[in-house]
Amino acid sequence: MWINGSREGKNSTEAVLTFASNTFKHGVHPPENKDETNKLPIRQFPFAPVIILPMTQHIGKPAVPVVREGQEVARGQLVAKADGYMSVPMHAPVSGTVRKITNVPLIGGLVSTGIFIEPFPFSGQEVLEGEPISLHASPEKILQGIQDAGIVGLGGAAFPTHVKLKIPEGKNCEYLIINGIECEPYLTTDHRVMLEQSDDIFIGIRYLLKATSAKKVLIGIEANKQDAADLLSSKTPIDLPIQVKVVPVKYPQGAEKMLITALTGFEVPSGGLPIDVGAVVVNVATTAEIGRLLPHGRGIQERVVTITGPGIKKKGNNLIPIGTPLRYVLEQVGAVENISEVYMGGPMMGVSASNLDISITKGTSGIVVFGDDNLKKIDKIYPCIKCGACVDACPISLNPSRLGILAKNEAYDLMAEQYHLLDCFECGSCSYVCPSNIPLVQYFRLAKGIVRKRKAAKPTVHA
Amino acid sequence: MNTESYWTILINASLVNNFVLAYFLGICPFLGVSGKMETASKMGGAVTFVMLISSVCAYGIHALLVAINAPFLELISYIVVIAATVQLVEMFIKKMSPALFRALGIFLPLITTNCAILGLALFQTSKGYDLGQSLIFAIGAGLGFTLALVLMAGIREQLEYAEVPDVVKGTALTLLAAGLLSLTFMGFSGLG
Amino acid sequence: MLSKTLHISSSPHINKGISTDTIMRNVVYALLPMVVFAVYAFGTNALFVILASLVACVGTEHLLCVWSGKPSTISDGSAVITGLLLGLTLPPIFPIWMTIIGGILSIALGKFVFGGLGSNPFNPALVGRAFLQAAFPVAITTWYPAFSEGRFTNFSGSVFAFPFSTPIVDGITGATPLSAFKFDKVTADSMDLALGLVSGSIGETSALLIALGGIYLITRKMMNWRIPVSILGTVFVLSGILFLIDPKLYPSPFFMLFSGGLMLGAMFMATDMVGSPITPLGVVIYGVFIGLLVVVIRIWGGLPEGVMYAILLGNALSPQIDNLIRPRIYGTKKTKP
Amino acid sequence: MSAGITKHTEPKADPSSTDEFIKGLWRENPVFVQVVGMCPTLAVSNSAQNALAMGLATAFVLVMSNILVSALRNFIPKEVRIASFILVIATFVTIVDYAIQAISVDLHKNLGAFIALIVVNCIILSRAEAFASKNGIGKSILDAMGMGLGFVFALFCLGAVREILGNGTLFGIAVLPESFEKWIIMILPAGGFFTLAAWLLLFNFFKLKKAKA
Amino acid sequence: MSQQQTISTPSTADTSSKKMLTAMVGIGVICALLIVLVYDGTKERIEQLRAEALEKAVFRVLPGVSSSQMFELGADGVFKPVNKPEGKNPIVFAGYNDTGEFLGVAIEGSGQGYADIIRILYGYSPETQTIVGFYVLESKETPGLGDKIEKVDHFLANFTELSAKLTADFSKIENQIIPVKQGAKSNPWEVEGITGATISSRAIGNIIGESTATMVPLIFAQKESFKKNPDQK
Amino acid sequence: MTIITALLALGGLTLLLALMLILANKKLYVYEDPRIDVVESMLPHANCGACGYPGCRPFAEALVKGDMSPAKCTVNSEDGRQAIAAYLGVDAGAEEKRVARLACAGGFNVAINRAKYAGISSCRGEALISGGGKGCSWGCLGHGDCEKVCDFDAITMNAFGIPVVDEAKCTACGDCVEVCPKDLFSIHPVSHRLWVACKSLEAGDAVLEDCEVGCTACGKCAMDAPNLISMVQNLPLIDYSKNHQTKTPIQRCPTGAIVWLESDGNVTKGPESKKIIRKGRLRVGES
Repeated sequence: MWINGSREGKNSTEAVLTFASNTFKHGVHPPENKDETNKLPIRQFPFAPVIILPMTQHIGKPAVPVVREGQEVARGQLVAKADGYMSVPMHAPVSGTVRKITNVPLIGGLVSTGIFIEPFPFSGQEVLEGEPISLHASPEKILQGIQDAGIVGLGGAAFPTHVKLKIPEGKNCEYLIINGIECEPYLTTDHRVMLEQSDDIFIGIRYLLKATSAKKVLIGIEANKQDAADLLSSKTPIDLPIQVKVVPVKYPQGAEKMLITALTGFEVPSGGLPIDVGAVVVNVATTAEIGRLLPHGRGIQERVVTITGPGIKKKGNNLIPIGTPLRYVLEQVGAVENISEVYMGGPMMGVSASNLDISITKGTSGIVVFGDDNLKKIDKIYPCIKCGACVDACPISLNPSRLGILAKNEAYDLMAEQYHLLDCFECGSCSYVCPSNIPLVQYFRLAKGIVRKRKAAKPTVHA
Repeated sequence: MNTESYWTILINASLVNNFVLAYFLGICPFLGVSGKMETASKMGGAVTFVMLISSVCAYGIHALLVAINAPFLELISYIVVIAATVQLVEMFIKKMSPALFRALGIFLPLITTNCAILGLALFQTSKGYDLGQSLIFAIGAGLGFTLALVLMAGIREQLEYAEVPDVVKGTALTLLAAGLLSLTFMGFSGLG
Repeated sequence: MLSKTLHISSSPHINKGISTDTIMRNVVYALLPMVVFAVYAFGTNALFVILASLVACVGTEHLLCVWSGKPSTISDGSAVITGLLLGLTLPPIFPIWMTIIGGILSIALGKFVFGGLGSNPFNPALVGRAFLQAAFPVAITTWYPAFSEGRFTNFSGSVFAFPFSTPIVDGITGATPLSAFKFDKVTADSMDLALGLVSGSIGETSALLIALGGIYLITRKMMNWRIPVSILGTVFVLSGILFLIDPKLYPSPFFMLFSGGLMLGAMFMATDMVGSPITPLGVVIYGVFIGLLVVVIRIWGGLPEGVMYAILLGNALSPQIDNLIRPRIYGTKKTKP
Repeated sequence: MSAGITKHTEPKADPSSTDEFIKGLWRENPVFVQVVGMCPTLAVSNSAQNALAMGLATAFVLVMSNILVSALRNFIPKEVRIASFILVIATFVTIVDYAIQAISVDLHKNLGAFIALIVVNCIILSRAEAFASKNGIGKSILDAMGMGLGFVFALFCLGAVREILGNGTLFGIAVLPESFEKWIIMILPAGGFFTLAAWLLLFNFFKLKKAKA
Repeated sequence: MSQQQTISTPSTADTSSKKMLTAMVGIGVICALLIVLVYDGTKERIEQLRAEALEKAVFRVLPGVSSSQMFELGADGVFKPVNKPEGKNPIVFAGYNDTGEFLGVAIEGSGQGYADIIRILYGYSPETQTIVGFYVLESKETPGLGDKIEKVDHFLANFTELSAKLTADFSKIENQIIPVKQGAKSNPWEVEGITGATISSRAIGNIIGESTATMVPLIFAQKESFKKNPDQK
Repeated sequence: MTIITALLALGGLTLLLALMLILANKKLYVYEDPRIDVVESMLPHANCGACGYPGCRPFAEALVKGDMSPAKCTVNSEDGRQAIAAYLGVDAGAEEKRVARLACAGGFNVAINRAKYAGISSCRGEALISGGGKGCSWGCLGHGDCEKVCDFDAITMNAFGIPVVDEAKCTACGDCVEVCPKDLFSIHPVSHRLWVACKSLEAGDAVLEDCEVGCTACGKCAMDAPNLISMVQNLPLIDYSKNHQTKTPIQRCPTGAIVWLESDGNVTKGPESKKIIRKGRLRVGES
């Protein structure tokens, strides 16, 4: 199923194509299921009858609406401003009328203020442009431009990109790593972006280089996207210090820390950031978005979303306006009658939607739908038999078996103190391999939340 | 009057006739302190240490009592002298090395009136060991005690998070595990 | 359309698809050839012993679940394995009533009291076996020669001894190669041992079939190959060294490998996931420890065979191993524990 | 946690003498309920005779030392309390040791060092400390007799089971048919652990049943 | 401090040292008196019982004996009659019949058994140069299994006439006594074991084998010195 | 002769021992107020922390020091408090009993579930998965984490999966407040009997779609008691600093979201509130 990367690489004649000597430790090989969509070009998606724009689409403070109910807005117009540094603004994805501003549900189960925009009947694709950011602008200016464009990590984390790109004082950025790994099964968003928006990617890299003053650019691509790697390395501008690196297929290679280890061999210290080893990782779609938006001073209004899974009739990669309701998306692509589970994101780390009234947000990298028939439900949970499969799978060498038992018994402090709970980034490898079907990741997410809460409220010791 | 080799004494005291699992000596601390691995190993160390002290004490007292022809005072002198000596050592450690005291000292009062200690003294006398043999015997017994305690602690730490039936919870569970451990130690029979 | 209820669950939403009962089922498959061979080698008596053990284990598991008001856990297959393994480690003419006691205790004492599957500190089958060994030392060391005449028609009086009464051994008994070596310094032919042409416990004689079963599980990734390899390797190397020192006093390493329950223990009992450490390095330490004990007990101990005790001691040690051997966490310095 | 709430509502009323006596037998049985004095309990309970002898020896020491401690309780300063108790106990243990030797050398051999180890049996020191040093002689005797008999009873329960199953006999008299296969494990150390565990399970079982009802 | 009056705080630092001293020493004296009383009272009977037990053992391993005398092996290799064992030297017992005739020597031996050290006593007759009796003094062998060494007839029969013949120059045993498995005895110096108690029975064979190898030549050489029964001087 | 040896030996031994103990007694004595032990023994040993101290002993120390009044231990019986006060010679103090209150009434007979949840059986676990399957984002998930965490058996889940607090048993320790992922619990003096049993920030039909007993933010209660109640974020906010011993606000509530909690544990709803007669579970997805 997974192509032996090294042999493939040697056959390739491209000069800059090299292989990572290392990959990261452990990891899993889930079935990829990418073949159904990775050949399909990106398709423009129509406007929904109503666009619901939640103010919390990123990590950090929600944006603050700057429009009133009843106001008319143009596509690309700023509708909400960032609330401080750890926040990004929102732009209207469509020209239309603001119908109401009220509470809307979010994928995570929380509720946030949302702007309801009813598109004009014949709203076009033209976008309101702002002040362009020149490639020769200062790093600060570029970062400000990135924030003003409302750009967040499009790989799924939705972390404000300008915050990530800000190199702390005293630190140097050696490597700019462009993440084109896309290790999640089913998803082909980044794959299509690399194939179809390579020029934007290179422009984006120029902005990023300027902003971070990195010495080298490494583009990490898994061996199952050889065509994208070939294309990018053949189109690499000669003046850029870019190296396209093809790495063996393995989950969760797309995770920042794993990717850094795979490409450079460095390990990001526990509790630290990539910049601690001189690296900054940016998703390839984010890079393309920077390259496309900044020269025109635009804000982000749409994103590429892979819609796939056994429950979808018209699978494909779609350029969907942000704020499009999930229900409308599924109706357009034709979901099967007995739709059962909908994940926003891939099947390994994506979130179950409990409600079809949520909207596509900046962080939605894919929608995977399962119907009743094709959902292989193993609902029988066995006790942990300490088989060690999770230990062999965990990319950060935790002991999920022990952690799971401790979590079940609510020994959260012990988990954090002795078993490095907080290093877990919930990649799901342990649950994926668990023969006893223990919801390990859910336990750990719960435990992490509680430990963080307790840490925050430390002073009072409570029996 | 005993010609057992040091090796035989060591293996016998630590494995074949483990103080806890075969002689049932020191069951109280075994049941009480084997809940956590860390305390168990510290307790083991402390017991071994006290065993060495009491072994020397017992050897001295025995010689003295033989000299003054008063064997009937053996038991009472053992218990009193050992208790007193351990107390003295405790104070000494407290003064000399607070770190060592924290690691060992808190267990010392617990150990003084422990049948493993007194048992050691009585056994070495009845077996007629000389000083060297007594010391080896003490080390072996201490090691055996530590081994049993630490193995038990490992098992119990795991069981802490198991869904043990209500009926079994508590001492019964520990005893069952101890029984199985005792069964396991039968494999060492005939060694030495 | 699209009004149907959604299902929500935590990520990841896909699973590798190997579940605990699949693993258990495959272990049973791997054990079946040995059962067949054992019945062929030792006759109907052996079949009765295996069946008794199987029924006792599965029945006890079911009844205890019912009694404690939990759903029955016999479907996970662990009780079947325990039953088969216990049966395979008993002598061919072991009384049925003792077998049943062993089976009941395997499940009740070895597993149930500690909270069921996954919590048992020791391998349940070996707990039962060790109890029987301590309770009925004579019966459990009364062997029956392999491939004897009339083994399919002759029902041993020992097997069908009246419950709680002393078994009366009729006919000939055989010595195992290990006891023959221990007490008379007679070693058996390695080839006979490998093929299982010797006397011994029901399922331990054919080293070849056991190895095949093990390899089947290893290739299906349902067994940790490091455990049998490290146990057998340690025994081979250690006894090899001893053999080189004095071939008269110490048996050949091949004899050590193929005789007694070593193969069965290393492949199917030491590999019990619950009782073995969880990390790759920990597992190797565990294996070496067991191998070491097997050699020590067999050569210097009082008993001819030490595999059972070695594995039980390995089980007892494995929490310690797990505690001490922890893989270095990604992004931490090596000095931290 | 919740159990603790009712803790201090114990009846403060003066318990009757019979209560003082009965509590040790059942409600506060030193072995089955308090789980103390395990070493001799397990070590010498491999036959009913040994168990009984050991139990009686312990009970004797318990009673005698309780009497002496109770009599001297106003004379002993607090600081040297424990040391004095140990002295008193060791004295009576020595006495018992010689007494048993004078009765039967074989019995003494069977009980081995465990006679001497009565000194460190937690029951005795704890009764001296918790009861005799605070109560009058009469009450102390009752308390000691109750506890002592409770200990004897527990030891006998263990010894009887172990001897019957392990040897087919009770007090050396065959109680099971000749053809009975002896469960050797019962007279081995492991059997001691298992038997005691089994008794505790029985106690727990009834306790839980009572709690549910 | 006024509030403290309400509770019975045991006075602490103010107890005088003198009171503590008198209390302790007083109790010590009481204890000493009690112990000595009992010791003196039981001493005679205990010694008598012990002697009886030992005599019984000696009589068992030396058939026909009715009185015995303890001998101690000095560092110089010479046996001397003693009444009480002193130090660490090996002890043997010479046995005499009613008429005071020397019949043989009871020798103590010990070695590792299955569970612990086994201590045995065996009788040696210099006359016939054979082992004539055997008795287990102390063993912790598994009851019902290892303790067959004290009970099984065919095993005990080994020791009615077990050859401990010396070489022609009487310097060492001609054929060391060795254990063999049940039913395999073919020489008079072999100890036939017990199936089912193999380890324990072999241990006995080995203990006797090792013990005889050192003791028998010494005893045989000094057999004359045992002949005089000091009791009948 | 033996008597003399014995007397000398044992006498010497005890003398030595006594000397040592005297020495130890003089050198190593540490004074601790003995009253702490006594007071601690008078406390309930619940170690619940409701008094603000990590356990009963630190509380006892504070009592002895006079930093605290015995009444702060609300778990203790009145007699117990008086006993401590009498022992320490201080005033027992008066502290109104406080209890935990739940701001949701949406049992599964009245509130819908949009999605079927599979995973660990705990509210906190379910809340992680898209906030849980419940239609109302604010509502009780009903796995009973609060029931499990309560050390005093004061919380029981009723027939419709909603926790009910036993006022008599509740010690206001705050464990349920901490454990509820939807923050539905809060600690209130028992006298706060006028109570809003809903936390939904939605208004109007959006509320009723998910739950029949939710607050629709109609504002009738605020109109009837304008000084006492104000509407904040689509919910009535009761100003408990005013006189709140009145049932007026509940009279016209159409859903029964604002209620009167009786001291016997019953809940009184206004006469105009919709009657709930359904006993069974609402089908998942139904509204």
